Amino acid sequence: MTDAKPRGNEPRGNEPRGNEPRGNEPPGNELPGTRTPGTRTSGPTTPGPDAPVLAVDGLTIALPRGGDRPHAVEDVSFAIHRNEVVCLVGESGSGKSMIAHAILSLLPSGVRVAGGAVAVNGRDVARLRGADLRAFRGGEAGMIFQEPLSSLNPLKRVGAQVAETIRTHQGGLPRDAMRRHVEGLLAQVGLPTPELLARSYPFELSGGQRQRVMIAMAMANRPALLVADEPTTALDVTTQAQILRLIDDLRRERGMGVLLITHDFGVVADVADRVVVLRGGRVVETGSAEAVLRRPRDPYTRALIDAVPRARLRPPAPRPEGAPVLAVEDLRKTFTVRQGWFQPPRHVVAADGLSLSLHQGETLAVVGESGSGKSTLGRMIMRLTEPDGGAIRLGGEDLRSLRGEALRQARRGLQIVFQDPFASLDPRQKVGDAVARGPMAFGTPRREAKAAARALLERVGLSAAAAERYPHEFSGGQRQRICIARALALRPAVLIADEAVSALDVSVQAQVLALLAELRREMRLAMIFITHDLRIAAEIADRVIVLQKGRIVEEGATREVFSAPRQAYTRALLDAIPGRRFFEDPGFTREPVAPEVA
Amino acid sequence: MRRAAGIGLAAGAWIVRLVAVVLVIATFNFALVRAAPGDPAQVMAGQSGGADAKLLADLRAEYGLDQPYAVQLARHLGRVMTLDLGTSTQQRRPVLDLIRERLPATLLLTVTAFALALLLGSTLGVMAGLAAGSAADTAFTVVSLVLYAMPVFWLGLMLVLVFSVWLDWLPPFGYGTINARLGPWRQALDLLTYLAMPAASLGAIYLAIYARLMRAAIIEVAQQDFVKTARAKGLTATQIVVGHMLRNALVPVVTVAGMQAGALVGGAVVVETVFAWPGLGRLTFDALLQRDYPVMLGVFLILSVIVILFNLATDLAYRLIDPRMRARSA
Amino acid sequence: MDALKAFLRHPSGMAGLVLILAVLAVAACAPLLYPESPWEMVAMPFAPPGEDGMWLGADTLGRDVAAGIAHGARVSLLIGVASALAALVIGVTVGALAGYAGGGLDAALMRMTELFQTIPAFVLAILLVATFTPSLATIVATIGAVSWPPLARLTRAEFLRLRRREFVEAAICQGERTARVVFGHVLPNAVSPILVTASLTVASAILIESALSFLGLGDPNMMSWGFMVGSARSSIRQAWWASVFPGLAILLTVLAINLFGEGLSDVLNPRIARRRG
Amino acid sequence: MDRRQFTGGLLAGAASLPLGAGRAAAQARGGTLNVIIQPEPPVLVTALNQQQPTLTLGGKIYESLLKYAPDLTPLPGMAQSWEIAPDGLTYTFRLFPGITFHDGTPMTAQDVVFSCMTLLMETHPRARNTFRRVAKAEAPDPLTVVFTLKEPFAPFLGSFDCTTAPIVPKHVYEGTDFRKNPLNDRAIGTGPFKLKEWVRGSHVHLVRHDGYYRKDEPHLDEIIYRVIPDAASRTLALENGTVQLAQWSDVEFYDIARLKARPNLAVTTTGYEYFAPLQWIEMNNRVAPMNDRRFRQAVMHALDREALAKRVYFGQAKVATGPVASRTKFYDANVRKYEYSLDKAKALLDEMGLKPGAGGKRVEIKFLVPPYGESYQRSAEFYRQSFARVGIDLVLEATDMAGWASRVGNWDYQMTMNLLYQLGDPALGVSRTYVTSNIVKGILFSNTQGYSNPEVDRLFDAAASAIDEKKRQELYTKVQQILVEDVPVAWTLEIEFPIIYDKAFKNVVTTAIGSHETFGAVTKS
Repeated sequence: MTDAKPRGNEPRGNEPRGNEPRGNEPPGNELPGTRTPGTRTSGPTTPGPDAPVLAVDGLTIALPRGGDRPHAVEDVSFAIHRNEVVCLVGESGSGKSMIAHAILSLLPSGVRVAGGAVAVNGRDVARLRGADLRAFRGGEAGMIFQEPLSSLNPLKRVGAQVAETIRTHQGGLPRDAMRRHVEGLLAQVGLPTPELLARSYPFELSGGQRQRVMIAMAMANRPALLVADEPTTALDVTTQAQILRLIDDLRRERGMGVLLITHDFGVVADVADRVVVLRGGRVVETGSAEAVLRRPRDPYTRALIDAVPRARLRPPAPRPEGAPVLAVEDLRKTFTVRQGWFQPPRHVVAADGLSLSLHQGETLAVVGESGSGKSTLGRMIMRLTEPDGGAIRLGGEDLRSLRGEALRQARRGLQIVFQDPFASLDPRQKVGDAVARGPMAFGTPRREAKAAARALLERVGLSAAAAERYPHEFSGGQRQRICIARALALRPAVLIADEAVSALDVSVQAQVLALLAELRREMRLAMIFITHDLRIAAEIADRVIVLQKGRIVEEGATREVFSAPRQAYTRALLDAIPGRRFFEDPGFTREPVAPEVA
Repeated sequence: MRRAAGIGLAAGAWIVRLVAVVLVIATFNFALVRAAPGDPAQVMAGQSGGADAKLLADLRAEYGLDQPYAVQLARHLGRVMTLDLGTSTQQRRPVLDLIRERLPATLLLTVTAFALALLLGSTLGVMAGLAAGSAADTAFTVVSLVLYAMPVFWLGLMLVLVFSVWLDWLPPFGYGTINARLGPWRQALDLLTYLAMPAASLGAIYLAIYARLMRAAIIEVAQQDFVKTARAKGLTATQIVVGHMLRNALVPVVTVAGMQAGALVGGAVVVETVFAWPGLGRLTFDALLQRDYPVMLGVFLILSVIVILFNLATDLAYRLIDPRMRARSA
Repeated sequence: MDALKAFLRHPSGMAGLVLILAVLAVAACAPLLYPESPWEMVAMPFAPPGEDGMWLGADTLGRDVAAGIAHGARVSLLIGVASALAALVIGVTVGALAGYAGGGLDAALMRMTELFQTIPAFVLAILLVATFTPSLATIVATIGAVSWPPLARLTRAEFLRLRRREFVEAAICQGERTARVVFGHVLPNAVSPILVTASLTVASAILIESALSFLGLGDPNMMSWGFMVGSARSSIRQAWWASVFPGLAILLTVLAINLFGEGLSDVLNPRIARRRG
Repeated sequence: MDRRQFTGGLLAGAASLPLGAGRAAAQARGGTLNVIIQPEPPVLVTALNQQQPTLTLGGKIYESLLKYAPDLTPLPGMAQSWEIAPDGLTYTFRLFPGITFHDGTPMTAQDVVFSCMTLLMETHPRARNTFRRVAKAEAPDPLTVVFTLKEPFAPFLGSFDCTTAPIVPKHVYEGTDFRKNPLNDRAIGTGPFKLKEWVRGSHVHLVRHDGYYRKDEPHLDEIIYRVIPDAASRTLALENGTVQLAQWSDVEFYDIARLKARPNLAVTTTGYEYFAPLQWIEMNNRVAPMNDRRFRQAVMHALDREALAKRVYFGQAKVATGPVASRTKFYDANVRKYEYSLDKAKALLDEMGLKPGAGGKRVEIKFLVPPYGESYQRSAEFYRQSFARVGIDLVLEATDMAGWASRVGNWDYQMTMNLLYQLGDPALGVSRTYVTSNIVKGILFSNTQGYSNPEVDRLFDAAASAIDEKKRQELYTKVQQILVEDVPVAWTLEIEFPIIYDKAFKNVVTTAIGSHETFGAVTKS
């Protein structure tokens, strides 16, 4: 309600339901100067002293006929050994998730393995049938998914769901023994009060707790292989760090092989022993994490790594003089959730006395985890959500006191770009109209507005011809450019970008960020950049506000906040940035692969 | 403790809602019925085969029809709250008694039809959903579409035509063989032969609805992540269907079942007419033709209460199925 | 255009469309096929199909069942469409007001809608028609009055959903006027599910009308299918054809509209699960 | 026939009847009779409600002083004999001894006086029309009742059938609110059968009254009245033997032929002589063009009543000639005949200046269809098609019972149809429809069409108070001729309702009230 988390399903759009149109967006089509990558960049994985836990050899997965490409992945080979974490990295549509599903023989109907083989502990998975297959799934190989909420049966207590896994593979246990066993497992994955948690339903747990339950379930039968499909994408950054650490700990403890699917090179940097980079269903590069991250051989890999936002901290620009364009004073907002006729309503504080000011040409990042109230702040400034108290002064005028036509007039000065590029454009409106509509609402003649719209579309990197097309003909990144054009058509003084790049692939993200930076300079825009991703905040903002539960915990110049955070919470957030140490410290190396546990 | 308190609060909310709805409906019914052309005293007198002014005046005084509407309404609401639904102008008996006599038949019919439709429909829907795309599934879809488009009264007539007129297997009307001296089992069986066709014709359309819903729900649930999780855990197909999919698929079915309660009760009026089933539906229709105001008001009220109770039942079922609902209140 | 193409490829939807066109053709041609009034007693009472020139037989007064079905098609379709339109107007108005205005108005309108859903619709229809005496106008108004709640709820849900959609908020932020936001962005995007539900409402309106006529609550001057079944019902042993064929006509028409509506639904909004209430 | 002879003949008849019944009893005793009852009666107390089903069922429970043979001559009921004083003012009835109510209390002359003069005066309009003419009623001893009239009223002796004057227990009703008396549910009468159980919506179970005053009666053990609202189901029930008796409109007319063909069923149209239901099209005489006699005559000509009888009533009706039914006393067929002739109808309409307009339409008239079942609906449809041929467009208006009663009672209609009972004597069942004094707003079954003719009023008055039968016949012939010329209503058919019963049962139809009779004499072989 209060804060939109980056929607997990956006970067995921790719996989098993591979026929969703947006999932098949040609990868990296906005990446300048890409060229067709070479085929296999490395041969089959080097055989270790012992047989690999997982051996994927020449795997080709065919998509149902009528899709935009015949194969989800082609000729993919890699191997995982005991006690090794291999990261499979790629953007939307790279086919990485299909591989994960193929390993457990969980491909959606219509999608099939067309060539190659997957062997786990030397056994060909494709040959497994019936009881053997079931014994393998959840026994030899465990799997966890991106969305822990939807991956758990919402109507069953989590304890029962864990117990079921044990019963299936190890046979029934006496009631008490089973309960203790389950509670022990839940304790192992770091859940507090396991006896209480076992009796809870998934909806009663937090996102991180749910993912821990999923891990407990996957680990219940001591599998040799754990397949984790984007396990942290839907989680907050601090939770993500914890879950990754947990997986790593368990791996070390049990010596299992881990296949981790991710789109985030930060995650790769934190946990991977070896990396497999996928693009459009083909492996473009494999190697040790150190080698791939530090010395990528493939230009695509390099582009991806370069695109990872990192705190390239610029010296702070001098604080502009004069009156701020926008001043927010003591904004307050409490959401009241009515729970029923007789239960006391629940109160959620989204803004507890927020104040900020913004000068022309300045960019302010508002960061926080989900529920911190950052999106509500943006919406309140836009007057999309009515604050309970406080003032919003735009050019000296209090927006809160405006109504009707006066408010409408005031809106020109203030525009917003939303997170979801697919929901932000009216599917029935031509792109040119979407851009021109604003000026026309303020009296610009149609012809003039349309011409301006075409020019703007060109400016944001689209062709003028785009004006006559409908939104569904564009990719996510292109749509976000259209949204930016639309917001700028009114020549606002202030632009609010609400998680504007969170739903995009990294490479696209980098381009859109670059565009925003350019436009800001060009139009001397004041910008509020709302994001959950501290790396992005560091990259674009002059100043940062850190929000927690509707309060500002820390505020200051980006460089200062990042290099010398004063608050513990800020520090925790910074520490949790995946791959931070790796990317910021060129000399940093991950500890070597731990010796195998006997 | 907390759960018990929650259920108590939920029950309280339901009672408040029931009372509110009853009051509003009572007022609404009252206004509507009084808006009708036709003087109930006239009908009562007219049906006596002759009438004169004295009889009319007597009847009006007797039933309070000579009072101002406001007074009549106030009296009506006051009585409704004390469960006094007045006296039938036609049958000269307390409306509550009339309703009590007819209620069991209607409940038997509607509950049987409802249960039959829900159980059979869900079962068929699960089977079709699991076999989606097969020939059997296609046949199922066609049959359920036809059933869904079938006018209830016509289906009833066709059943009578086939099973009573042509085959002579089932009695075409009635509510048990009268005066047959049978043991309890035989008697139940006897009643069943009378119940079969009315329940079938009333239930058919809902069977189709629930089956189609269930089929869609199963197909949808089958695509959900937790089913994938269950497969990844190594569960058998049966374990997955029974242990994970069924309950989740029931949620939309139960939701719709609750919304259908009103239609079910409405359908009962028609079915009871076709099969001479001595329930509230027939009572409604007869009372309507005779403008028996107290009976009409009473029956409409009770039918609405039945609908609310059906809603309550589905709400409870919903809570039973879905713990997320339990956490909230009504 | 895409939707049209997709619909043309939708087998059951097309089957429905073809059936609907057939019924429409029969309705349009009724005065040509059977220039005499369908009430005219042209044959022996209970003439069986094929005899006396009655290919679907004659009813208790010797009226041609086929002529009745042909003329009844006009009545059923007229009432079905008119009632659905009435329901549409009420439902969309209520739903749009509630969904866009929100707050107290929304709460009040929704309580009212719930109330209408609590009263058994068909019983309410009987009550209304009987109260205001059956005629074309009262029947249409009544069916409209009992059929609008689902449309209102749907419209409200769509408006609520769309009002929170970013593109609508963007339009507001761009300074577009409320009327333009509602009619330019919200309504057009809510149209397809509403259209689908409205088309299914036509089917249910035909069913309600036929049930009312069956119970003798139809307009006595209009030959409708429900009336034919109702009037032939007691003579079902003499003349099964007089109740079987009109009922079949109802079944086929309703089936056709349902097929068409679902086809439309599949094509226009695959997102909406086929849940009907 | 001289009056003394008249009474004497009756006495002779009275003496013979119990004997005949006694012989029948010797043949068979016991058995169950299942009867259709439709619609379900609201109460069983015939004194409180006089709808047909109430009378059919209540007739077994409540008895009166007399019965009437099919030719409407009185027979002994609970009165074994009676005398009429020569001045026609004093009627003396002697009751059978040993009559008891179902609760065991003896029935006495006091109960008769209370029933007729107190309770029925309050609750029974038809009885009120008779007993309001009584100056005083006395019970000189427990077995004698004496009524003294204010002025002579010839049909007085015709008012003692169990539907008009049912005798109720004084000790139950005296001083109470009759309609709300809790014992109404018990239905305490003196008839041969008493109420055992009433399962609403399903059936009414009657069993023999052991204290019945007629030796050996009743013969049957029990009668079960079954509520079967669906017409097809009712026919089926007769065919498969679930029920053994049906009456009035229980069975649709087109089913009767099929039932006649069944060897085990008897179908008769006797037993309706007392009611002799007569159907007509009622035209509001106040409204143009129906205020013109020529229009009403045209309606008579435009209607093919033979075809109506055949198509809608499947032969169970006969064309009516005028206001008095052929089975009622003082009927005279010698009146103007209206044959089916579209030309004559058109000529009459032309003559009154009602010329055909576009599409041949002369006038549009709203026809209020009585909501009393299929045959009314079908008749209305038949009228509409018939009248259309002469340019009269009927627009049918549907309504419910209340709407119909209220609109007809308040003269708010153009055209409708009606079916009235003759009640054995024109003074009871006919004059009410035509005399000016009975134009009473708000009252159904009065002179609702608003016909007024002083000559007709005078003739009806004279005939009601005349004592001499011949004189009465003369007066009624005259009035019939005038009325048929004026056509205040368009008489269509005398409906011949059937009584259909299983031949295993004997003595089912013995009197002019047919299935309303007490059934004490019915036996099962």
